[in-house]
Amino acid sequence: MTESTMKPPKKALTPVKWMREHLFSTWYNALLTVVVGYLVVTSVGPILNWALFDADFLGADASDCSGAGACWLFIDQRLNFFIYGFYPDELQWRVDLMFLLLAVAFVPQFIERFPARKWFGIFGMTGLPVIGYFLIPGGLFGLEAVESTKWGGLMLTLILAYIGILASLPIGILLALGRRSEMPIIRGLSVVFIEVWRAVPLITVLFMASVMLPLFLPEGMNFEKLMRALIGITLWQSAYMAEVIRGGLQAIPRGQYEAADALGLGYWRKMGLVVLPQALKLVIPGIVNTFIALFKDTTLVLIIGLFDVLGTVQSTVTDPAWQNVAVEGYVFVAFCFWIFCFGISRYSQNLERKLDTGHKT
Amino acid sequence: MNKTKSIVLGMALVSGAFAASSAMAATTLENVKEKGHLQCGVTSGLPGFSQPDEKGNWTGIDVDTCRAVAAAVFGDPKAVEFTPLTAKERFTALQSGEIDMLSRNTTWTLTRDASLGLNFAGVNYYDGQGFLINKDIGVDDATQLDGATVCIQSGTTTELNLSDYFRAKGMEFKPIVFDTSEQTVQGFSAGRCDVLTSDRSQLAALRSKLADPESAKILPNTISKEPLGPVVRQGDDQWFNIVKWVLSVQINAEELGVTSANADDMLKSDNPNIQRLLGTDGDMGAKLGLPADFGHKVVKLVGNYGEMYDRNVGPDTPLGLDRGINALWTEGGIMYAPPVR
Amino acid sequence: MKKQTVDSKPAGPKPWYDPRVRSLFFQVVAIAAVFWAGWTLVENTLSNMESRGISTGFGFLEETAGFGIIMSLVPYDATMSYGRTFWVGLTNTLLVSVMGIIAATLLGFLIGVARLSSNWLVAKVSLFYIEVIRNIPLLLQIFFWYFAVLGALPSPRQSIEVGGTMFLNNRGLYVPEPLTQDGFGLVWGALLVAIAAVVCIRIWAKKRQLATGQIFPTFKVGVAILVLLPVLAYFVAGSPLEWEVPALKGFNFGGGITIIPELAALWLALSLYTASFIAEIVRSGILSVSKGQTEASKALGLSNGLTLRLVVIPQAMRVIIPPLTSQYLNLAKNSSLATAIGYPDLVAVFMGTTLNQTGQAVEVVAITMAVYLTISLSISLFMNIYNRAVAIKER
Amino acid sequence: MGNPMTEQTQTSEVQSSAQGETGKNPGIIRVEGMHKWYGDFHVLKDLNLTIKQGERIVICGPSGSGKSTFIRCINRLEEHQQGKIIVDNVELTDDIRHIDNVRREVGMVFQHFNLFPHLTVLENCCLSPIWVRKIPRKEAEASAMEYLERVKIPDQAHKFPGQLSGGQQQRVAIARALCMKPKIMLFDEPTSALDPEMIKEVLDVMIELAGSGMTMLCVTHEMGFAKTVADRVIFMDGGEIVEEAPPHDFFSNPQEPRTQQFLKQILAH
Repeated sequence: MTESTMKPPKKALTPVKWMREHLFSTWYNALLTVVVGYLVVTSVGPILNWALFDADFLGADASDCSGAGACWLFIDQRLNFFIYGFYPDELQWRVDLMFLLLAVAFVPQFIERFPARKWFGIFGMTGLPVIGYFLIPGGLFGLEAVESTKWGGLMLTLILAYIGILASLPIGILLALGRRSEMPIIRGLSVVFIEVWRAVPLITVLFMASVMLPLFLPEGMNFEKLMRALIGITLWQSAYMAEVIRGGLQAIPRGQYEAADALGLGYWRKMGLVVLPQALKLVIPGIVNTFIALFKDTTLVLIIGLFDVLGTVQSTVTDPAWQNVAVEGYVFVAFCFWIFCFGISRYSQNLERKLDTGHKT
Repeated sequence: MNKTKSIVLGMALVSGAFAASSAMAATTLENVKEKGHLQCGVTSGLPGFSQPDEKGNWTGIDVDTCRAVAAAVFGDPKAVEFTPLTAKERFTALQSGEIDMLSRNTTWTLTRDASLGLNFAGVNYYDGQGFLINKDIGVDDATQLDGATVCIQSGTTTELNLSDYFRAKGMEFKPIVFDTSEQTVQGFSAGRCDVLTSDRSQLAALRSKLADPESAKILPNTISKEPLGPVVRQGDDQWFNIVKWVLSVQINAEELGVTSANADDMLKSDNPNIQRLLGTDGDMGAKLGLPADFGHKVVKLVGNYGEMYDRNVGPDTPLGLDRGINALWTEGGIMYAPPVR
Repeated sequence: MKKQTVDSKPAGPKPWYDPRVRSLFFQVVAIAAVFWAGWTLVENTLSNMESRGISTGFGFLEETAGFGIIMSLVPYDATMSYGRTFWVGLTNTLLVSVMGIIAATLLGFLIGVARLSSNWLVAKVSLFYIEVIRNIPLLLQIFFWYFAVLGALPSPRQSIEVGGTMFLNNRGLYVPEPLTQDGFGLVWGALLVAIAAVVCIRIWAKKRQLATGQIFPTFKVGVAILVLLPVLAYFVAGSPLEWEVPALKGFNFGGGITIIPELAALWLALSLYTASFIAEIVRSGILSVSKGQTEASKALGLSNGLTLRLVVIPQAMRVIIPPLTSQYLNLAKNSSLATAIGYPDLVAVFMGTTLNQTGQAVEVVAITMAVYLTISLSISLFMNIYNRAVAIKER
Repeated sequence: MGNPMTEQTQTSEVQSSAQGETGKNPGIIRVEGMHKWYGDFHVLKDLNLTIKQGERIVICGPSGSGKSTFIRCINRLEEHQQGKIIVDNVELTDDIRHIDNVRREVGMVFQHFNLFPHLTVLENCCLSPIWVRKIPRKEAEASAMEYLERVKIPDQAHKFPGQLSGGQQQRVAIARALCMKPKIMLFDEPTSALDPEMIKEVLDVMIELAGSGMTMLCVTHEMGFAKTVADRVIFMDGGEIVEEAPPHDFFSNPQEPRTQQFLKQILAH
């Protein structure tokens, strides 16, 4: 094959030409561009002014806010409360340590070539909760105890979402296996469980867990409010998890099952050694997406009176010392959630793309 | 089978992360003692009644009522954990045993007493429903409120009273029902409604939360009776008595002039009423299953009723509420406690 | 196999090695465990309720409710029963769900298509919308629309006016209510005639196509007839429609139709949020139609518009429908967040106030959950039927 | 994939391709000095080719030689960047009206059939006649049935593509293209996605079609087909037309070393 020395004819890519191609290719495109452009330009300016140029960042209290733009000072002053809730100041290093460990476990997952990143992930799923279990509530090893009623803010949001997803994983796996089981009764029970939990709104689940769970339990058996919320979240989440995992199980070709059977593996070995490892790898993006959904849904706990990050903000925006800071508060929370969710969703999209190509070749 | 087992196992694992308090079927007092603290249901935030600060320290008259019970049981007013509850959740939380007592500006009514499985242990604040309006609308009597939009908190007697009142007066109204008092205030200050209705004491508290309290005023009308007090579950008379009598002790202490400041000195008092109150004479404590000096602990560590009132809602607080009918019966009010005898 | 064993039954495996026996055993155990757990639960609950003196039964549904509700589609006042509050809540839930589903679908399709637009600006703005909206919790968005926007609206006396008939203020949007007078029957009649005419035109257009190949613009003509005929009849009958224009009475506007801010905020937030998910579904649905299909269609000489309409969309729909269904389910469930801003939906009215007044948590929550289960199953069923209709037959 | 193939324009006696429809137009397809790039990759290099009405051309070459890209340029599924393509007197430019006109006259059969899975066989065939040619449905269906009979599957008319075998699907695809009554048929490796036993049924249809005087441009590896029906065989490699000759000469006496090597490889087994 002879190497061509010819270069493609240069498409003169001047801005004008680019605009004609991408913005004004037809009359209706031109119209759209003008209308949308107008809307964008007229809205971006005031928003930037409000959020940046006219905003107040420094100062000590409400009087330092001019009122012309956003009063970020309010966020700055209350940041501690938004992150830790009522967690005692002098013990907050424990929470910080957990944040750090969380970052250590999961930031490598975003870096393609990080050495042994798999092990960091495994640590995040196993070691981290164990450390957190001792560290956050305290009460052992000379750590001062901090009751769960004092937990709040971003920290509570993360705890709820993280434990919710971890605890629902094994239940979800069992339910997914149950739903694909050949035993009609097991299958039926799994289907009913999954469909019922998926049909009801989380808020009713939380409400039930929060006030009615003790009615169902034998007298004298009782959990803390946070614990009950977690049980509710976990059961609800496990139904969604089951559906995600079922998708993975279905994607495993029949041949894999048959090969495992042919090797004489029993049901649990077949699933545990052959099917599940493949299926779970396939559904990682799905699990990550469920995690994002759950993460956003944890805000609902404010309705049952837990102070998650939105709850802490809501309870402070009515503070008479600060005026009209509701928008700043909501924007702050929105930003926190957006950063997390957007980052994680990008990660899962990358993963999906990788798995996709991995499949085709 | 495997599934059930795993669910139980999974739950147990999760629950491991949190101290699950459990106890055998026992009396509430035993439960409380075993836990080492009292679990008390309060509002999630109402200045003067129960309100957490940034560090999660609760203050308010309802909070002090709980602290008094803790002081009586443990001799330590700090042995309380507070569960913030919305109006909707409160009774279920008590019925289900999640909390040991409810002290959440709850109105004593027949239905609640009779069919919710609850017992009201007394009254720590006599209240009545009133209206908070924006001064702009130029109304100075509730009878002029025909057609008004009214913000209320969900799950309260106020919802019912409001409806009764307007119906009786042949007036129309539009109710906007919120979940928490924060949201109610937010709705009111956003201009969603002309009127905010609630117990008058709460109105004062809510008004203090407004960005500009001067822009709003409380109408003179009182449209209902709202005796507020602590609530316990039915069927545990001992516990019922404890809560009832801790409150009575506080009221009696005020009547007898015993305060937290002079409680120690009063131990030497030769007034037999004071002696019985403070436990230097008789075995009042034992009858309730409490230490003999529970009265002394309550007054010394939390204070008498008057102190509790002044500290939280009295004229010198942001709420600035006069004693009014909450004054002792000896001073023209209706605060009257049965004798400790 | 030897001859003699043919006659006698082959000796089966020991029962505990027989997969059927094992499976039966597991299932019996499972069902026993479930029954045991259920029974314990009921037993516990009953004994707990008894020992705590909580009343049971559904008698409370007959009792007088005694509280007001701001908005109801069925006639309601405070003298009616708790049973009625249930219907009020249910209809309000259904109203906001249906409105939300319609708006989210329209908006979602629009944005999903815009995302694939050749117009750079439109595509980027759509992308921005999708990435911002779907990564922020819905509850927060509801609060935002409710409190932040509500705060920005004027009080009733400073209402924003549109032609003296429509008013917007922090109590809601007030629009005139049409009251039909005598003679309005003619308009209804005209509408019926128009519908009949459109049906006829469709049949005729098909016939003509069969005969001559001409394609008649049925859609445009049909819309024109549906609009023009009733309008004509309206004027012929002497404008038999009176508009009740909202007017300021006391503190608030009276008369007309009111869209309360709670409904508006909830509807807006639900639609915008769900639309961002639907947009992604639509986009991936359209992208899932293989390039070969568009190529084949173009090679046959079909224009871009026809390719989209006849080839791409019908195939994209079958990819879109299943995830779209779950978005509809989510929207219906998310409407329960109404309780956070005081829109009187089922959760707010029935599981909120009613539960609180009666204290019968178990009954009320059970009814509420049953309702949501029914709604979910109905949506699934409906969408499954549709899905089956558009499904592609495979060998 | 994708090098183009062109023909060496020995036939560049370009007759300025006058008449559109009637009889023997020596240049129904004319390609002149055509180049195409994907980014910086030069896929088609200076292709020149003239195809007369009724001529049957087979294009072959190793994979990646640009055969498919070339054939797809002819109905503008791919754009070329330099040179001219004139089909039926219409030059292919950015003008959509020209493109639509050309596509109406050029039928195409794809390697992977590309039938519309949501329509029945009959609907597949009628879609374009009804919407583009504006033919009454009844007529369109009648003529579609004729073509389905010609490809020997009239009984499958009401089935969906997913219910047919690959060979049947490809025959439907041919019928679908024919329903537009095209002047030119392009075949892009029509048999390479088929099982061996189905190849014959498709080739039979194509041979029959060739016999009817249709102008055909066919990318295929079926050398038997080429020997039987082709007027000319074109060999492409590296985006260039390496050799073109009548089939007899091409197979028995290839001139270029690359052609010889290619033939050796495919005839070896």
